[in-house]
Amino acid sequence: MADVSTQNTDTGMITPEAFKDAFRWMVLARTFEDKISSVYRAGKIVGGVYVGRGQEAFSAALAVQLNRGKDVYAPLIRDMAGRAAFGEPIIDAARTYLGSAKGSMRGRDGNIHRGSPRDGVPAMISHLGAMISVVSGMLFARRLRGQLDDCVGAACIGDGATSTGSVHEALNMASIEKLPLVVAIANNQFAYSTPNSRQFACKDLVDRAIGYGIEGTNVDGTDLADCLQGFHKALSRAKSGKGPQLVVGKMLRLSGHGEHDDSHYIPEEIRSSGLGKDCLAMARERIIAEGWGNEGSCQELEEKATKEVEDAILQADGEDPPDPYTHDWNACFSERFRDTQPDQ
Amino acid sequence: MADVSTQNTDTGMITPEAFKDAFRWMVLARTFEDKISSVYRAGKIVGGVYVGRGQEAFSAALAVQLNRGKDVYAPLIRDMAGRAAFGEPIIDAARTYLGSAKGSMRGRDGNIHRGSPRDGVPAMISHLGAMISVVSGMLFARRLRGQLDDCVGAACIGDGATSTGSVHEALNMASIEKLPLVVAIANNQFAYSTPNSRQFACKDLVDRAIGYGIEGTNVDGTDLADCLQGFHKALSRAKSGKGPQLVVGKMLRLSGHGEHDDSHYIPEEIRSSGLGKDCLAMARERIIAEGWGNEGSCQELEEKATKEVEDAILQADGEDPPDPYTHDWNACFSERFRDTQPDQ
Amino acid sequence: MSITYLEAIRNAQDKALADSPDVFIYGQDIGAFGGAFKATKGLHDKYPDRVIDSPISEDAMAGLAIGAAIEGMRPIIEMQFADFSTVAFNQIVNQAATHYWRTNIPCPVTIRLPSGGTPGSGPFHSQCMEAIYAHYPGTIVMTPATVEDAYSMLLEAIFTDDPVIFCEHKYLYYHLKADKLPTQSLPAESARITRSGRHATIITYSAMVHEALLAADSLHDDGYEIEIVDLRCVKPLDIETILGSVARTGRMLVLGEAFPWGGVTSEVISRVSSEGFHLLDAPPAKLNAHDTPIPYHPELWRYHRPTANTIKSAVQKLLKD
Amino acid sequence: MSITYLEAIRNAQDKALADSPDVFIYGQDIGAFGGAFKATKGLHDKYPDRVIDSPISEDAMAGLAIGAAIEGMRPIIEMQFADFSTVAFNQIVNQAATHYWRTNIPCPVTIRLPSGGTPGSGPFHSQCMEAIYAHYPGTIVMTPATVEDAYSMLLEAIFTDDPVIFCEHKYLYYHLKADKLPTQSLPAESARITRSGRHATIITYSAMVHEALLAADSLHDDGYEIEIVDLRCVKPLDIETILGSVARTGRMLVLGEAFPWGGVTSEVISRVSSEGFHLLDAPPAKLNAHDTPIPYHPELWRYHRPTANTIKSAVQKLLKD
Ligand SMILES: Cc1ncc(C[n+]2csc(CCOP(=O)(O)OP(=O)(O)O)c2C)c(N)n1
Ligand SMILES: Cc1ncc(C[n+]2csc(CCOP(=O)(O)OP(=O)(O)O)c2C)c(N)n1
Ligand SMILES: [Mg+2]
Ligand SMILES: [Mg+2]
Repeated sequence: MADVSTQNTDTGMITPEAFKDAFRWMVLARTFEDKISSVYRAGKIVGGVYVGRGQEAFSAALAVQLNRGKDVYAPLIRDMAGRAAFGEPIIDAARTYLGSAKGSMRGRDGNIHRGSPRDGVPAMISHLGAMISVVSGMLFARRLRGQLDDCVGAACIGDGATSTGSVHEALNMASIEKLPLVVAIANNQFAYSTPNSRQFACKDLVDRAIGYGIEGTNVDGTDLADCLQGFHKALSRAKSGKGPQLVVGKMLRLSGHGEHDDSHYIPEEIRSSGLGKDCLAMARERIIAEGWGNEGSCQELEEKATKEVEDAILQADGEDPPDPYTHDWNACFSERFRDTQPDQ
Repeated sequence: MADVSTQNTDTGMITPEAFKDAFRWMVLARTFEDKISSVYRAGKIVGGVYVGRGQEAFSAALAVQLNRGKDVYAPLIRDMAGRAAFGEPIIDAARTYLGSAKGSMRGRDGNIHRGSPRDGVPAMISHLGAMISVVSGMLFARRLRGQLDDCVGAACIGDGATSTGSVHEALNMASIEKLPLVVAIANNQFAYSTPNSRQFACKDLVDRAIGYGIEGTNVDGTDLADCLQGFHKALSRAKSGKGPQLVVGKMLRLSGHGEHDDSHYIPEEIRSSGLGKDCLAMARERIIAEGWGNEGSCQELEEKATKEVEDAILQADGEDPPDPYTHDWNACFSERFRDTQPDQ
Repeated sequence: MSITYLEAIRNAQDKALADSPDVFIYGQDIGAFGGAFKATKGLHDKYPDRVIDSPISEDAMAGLAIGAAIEGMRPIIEMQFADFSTVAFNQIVNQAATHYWRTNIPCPVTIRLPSGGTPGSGPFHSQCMEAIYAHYPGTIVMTPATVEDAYSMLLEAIFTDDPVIFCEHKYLYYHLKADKLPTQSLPAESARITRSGRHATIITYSAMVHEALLAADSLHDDGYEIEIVDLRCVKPLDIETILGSVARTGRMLVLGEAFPWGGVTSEVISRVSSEGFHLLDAPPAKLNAHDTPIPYHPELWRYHRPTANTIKSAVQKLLKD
Repeated sequence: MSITYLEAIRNAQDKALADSPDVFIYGQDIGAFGGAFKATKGLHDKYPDRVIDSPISEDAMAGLAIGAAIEGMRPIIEMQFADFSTVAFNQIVNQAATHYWRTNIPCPVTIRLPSGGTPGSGPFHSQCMEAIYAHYPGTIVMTPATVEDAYSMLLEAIFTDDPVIFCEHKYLYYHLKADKLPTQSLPAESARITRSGRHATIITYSAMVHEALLAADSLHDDGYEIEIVDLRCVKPLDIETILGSVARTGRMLVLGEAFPWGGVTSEVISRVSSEGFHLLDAPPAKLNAHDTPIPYHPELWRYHRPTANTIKSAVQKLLKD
């Protein structure tokens, strides 16, 4: 278990405040995703629902240490907790899932594909691995403009995405350009149904870092404090000009790939191993054990989250869907280059 | 300098015979490429000429240990020596450069893009990195058919190609499939004009192997014995079920990227360093120094090569170019699926 | 008994695996899990060595298949969604499609692309990429619209000696049912007159055949007999059958779900206009999706793609010309 | 003084870099070396931080440019050859081209594609990929045929807020010369009547404009006045100018160097047949390269692509129809 001192020092120790802050977003994310799953099961969501159950610690630990409006944060499939921690309003998640026209994607894309580039959150495309070089580009632009300061970019991927050529090219390029980039790999043991054993054959995924000449850290993805510390170290290094950082967290995906998937293929053996521990329950226990809070304060937090989530979903559900007849059907920004094809 | 005993033992030592055998192909390759460069400068070749000057040892050392008709060998740009060592008839090189219709590519592709898949030599496409997974597929097929035995596949790339996503995906997949694949990286310090420093930022390229869980070896690409030994080890390991092997050779490209390029951008400092040594001259010196041959026997070899090359080029030059009017303009094998477009 | 379009695809693969030891399937989650859409369900159990889970490496998946095909195998690559084949684009169009031409050695790979829109799938799980692959010399591109075709054409694809891009439509996977699988069938390279008519022809393929049928039903009530040509194979095009139909009706709407610039619809109009100009009694018409990425929201999606209603309007306009 | 097509491209980049600190160029060997074709020669010296050598990573090159564009920069990516952009295909069509539509934030990247055949370049250094990129919503595809257009259109591309695929033709790099660079020019989205005529129109773009001019010269000697429309921008198409020309001549040959299935030629024929059917006095004709990969050998290459001779024959046939 990683060290959590009561003082934030230069050695990368994490304060109880940081721990509790991250915990708060974890609770909110879990609450939201539990709710959205039940909405999905009630048939009220078209398309898929992909949740981050079991990965909230790893996800929140990174984002809680970033600054919205300054840093870049590129979440992936299972980063509801990180999104919340980075300041994404919960209503945007609800709107995007429920298809409100007011969501940031205006009905054009859904669920986890939402983003808000002007706030530093690029909107992911589905093709795995493709977002890392985009984050690099955002940092590269800031540096060229002399606006990089100590800002940092973070990009999240899964174990499966590490097999894409995109990830390789992006990590290598970021290292050559010595960009302040942190790449977080959530190794949740599976890519959809595919286990690590069919995804890579190296001893430890973090060893990929060596091949790019970047620094790599392993953290226990079920342990919030360890995640906080690992990311703290990586972010500090990135900011101090040490180039890209790789942080690999190990945990188990405590859900199906999507809510349509019962994940029967996950062996009981892994489920009951240390990897299968629930980071949220563990963080809660620790808060109580350390006396940073108690059962009551935790419950209060949970109830507040429930209320916030229910309000958001209620609100989004009551909003209008996009209207195709008034919708702006233009793929190009430049009016003079818009196609004059007769309307289809 | 690597050990060359007079006995081939299990420890991977290399015999003088192997050394001399490889040397012979190196001489042939250098002779051919010097000649083809002068033919190019005389304006008799359309398209580019890309030579392997300085890389003959690394190239031949691999291929001389492979068996044509059994193993798979995927040469790249600078593998004239390896091609010859693997049994590619010198006349095919001459025909492909000079545009004879009798070349293996029948005028459809040229220069280094020649190949003969039925002999185990896939015909490269230009897109760097794309051939490794093809070699994997050839091995994979043989294994599925129970015909793999102790055959091995080798794929050659340069330092620049290591930045492609293709190479990453292929190495990772080959490792998962535990294929008997040897990937040879000729790190000649430059990719066209781009130095290593703009190509990767890891300490040692061979460290990429760790990230794939495969074995990696560095060899001195200017030292034939070291190359022979490195590849011997890698090939033995691959054949004995140890999975893919990475062999990285360091040397300098002793030519331009193509013969159109004067390589003015290569700093004198590198040229005069150990990397800039000419592997061919060094191998020749060693043969004489060890008494495995003498000035006379070396000259004889060189004269034989000159004659062979001149004959081949004379022959190819006298052959007819492809005739577009009798040419078979069909991109599909299946007649029934050929397009019925009116002739363009 | 009834069988779905998806089951037909599974059955065709099962038969191919049974009939030839040269066939194998490589793709993400297609092993024990049976694939994202269950197109390979149960096949790993039957052929454990030949139904293989791949890492998420589309470029290397295609490369591996090409290498095996060069050696005489008949690999099938399942892309999890057609959209992800963009990452394997280079291997498909530059390595596979050129291979026979460059080396005289055929490259019999089949690339299965689960294609097309379904509600809520959004811009990256809905694409129709047939035109992209068809543009390149050396490819065959199939777009089956029926359960029977899904079966027989996939078998033909697998045993064809050229690279076949097999665009199977996800919307049809579960929606479309047939009584049984065919034992005999129209060759894959032939188009089919799905419905005969005399006032106009709708030329289309894949899921749009069914939208066209609905539109034709509705136009029938208005007294028009609309002929429907199902292209089946979009490259090569069966131009005789197309021209034959246009000769009968004199009017043609070419209909596709893909993006409007270029593509199958433009190619068909171009061919017919060049080769059958005098058969046309009215300007050829074209209907595609709107020129934007494919929207996620069902309300937008339904408007973005052609539907029975918009097809009907387009035909009505065509009939007035 | 005379200036080549290649120098025009270099000058346009020089001007863009000088005019705006938001412009930078990223590509293989484009720094001190000045690029495989010398399109950036001297620029690294002038703008050392903004003319940057890239590793051989086309996907990441495009990704980096997209990220920078989202931040408001105006990156230019030089692909060493158009053919290698296949490896960046996904980032271009799925990330860049969809970005504005998805997020309302424009993505002003310019992707320079050294395109088209030259003798001895072979199947992988000769391709014309305009149709591939034009198929996708959200792209603008420019194909300049003159020195002046290479200059002015590249400047427009760089300062346009959408992704522009800039297909510059390698055959024209050194062959084509002009006296000076333009100060004023036709907007990039407009086609140009390069030569006026009345017996038939050849609609074409890029290097083929010059083959068409040769054919037209030769037909002039036979008493025919052939109009030539240079599309300049293949997406969007300037359909008014195209229809205007066809209205004058009644006959149209659409000419392109790219592969025959689909593509610009089919799209133009499709548009004109649909929108200007009654302007046509004869079936529209089409001329492309042969339907095989592009051959290396000059003897084969010259036969593979359209030339003044085959264009002339096609027009003669068209005039008889
Ligand atoms: C290039 C590409 N290929 C395939 C897919 C389909 N796909 C979506 S998620 C997924 C599994 C991802 O696994 P991992 O990266 O481990 O992330 P996790 O789902 O476990 O969080 C796959 C194969 C994709 N999105 N992109
Ligand atoms: C994907 C791709 N991008 C760009 C090129 C253009 N290109 C051909 S050779 C070359 C340099 C290759 O360098 P390296 O891999 O080190 O091999 P070397 O030439 O040094 O033997 C480049 C950039 C290519 N062939 N493929
Ligand atoms: Mg995973
Ligand atoms: Mg090199």
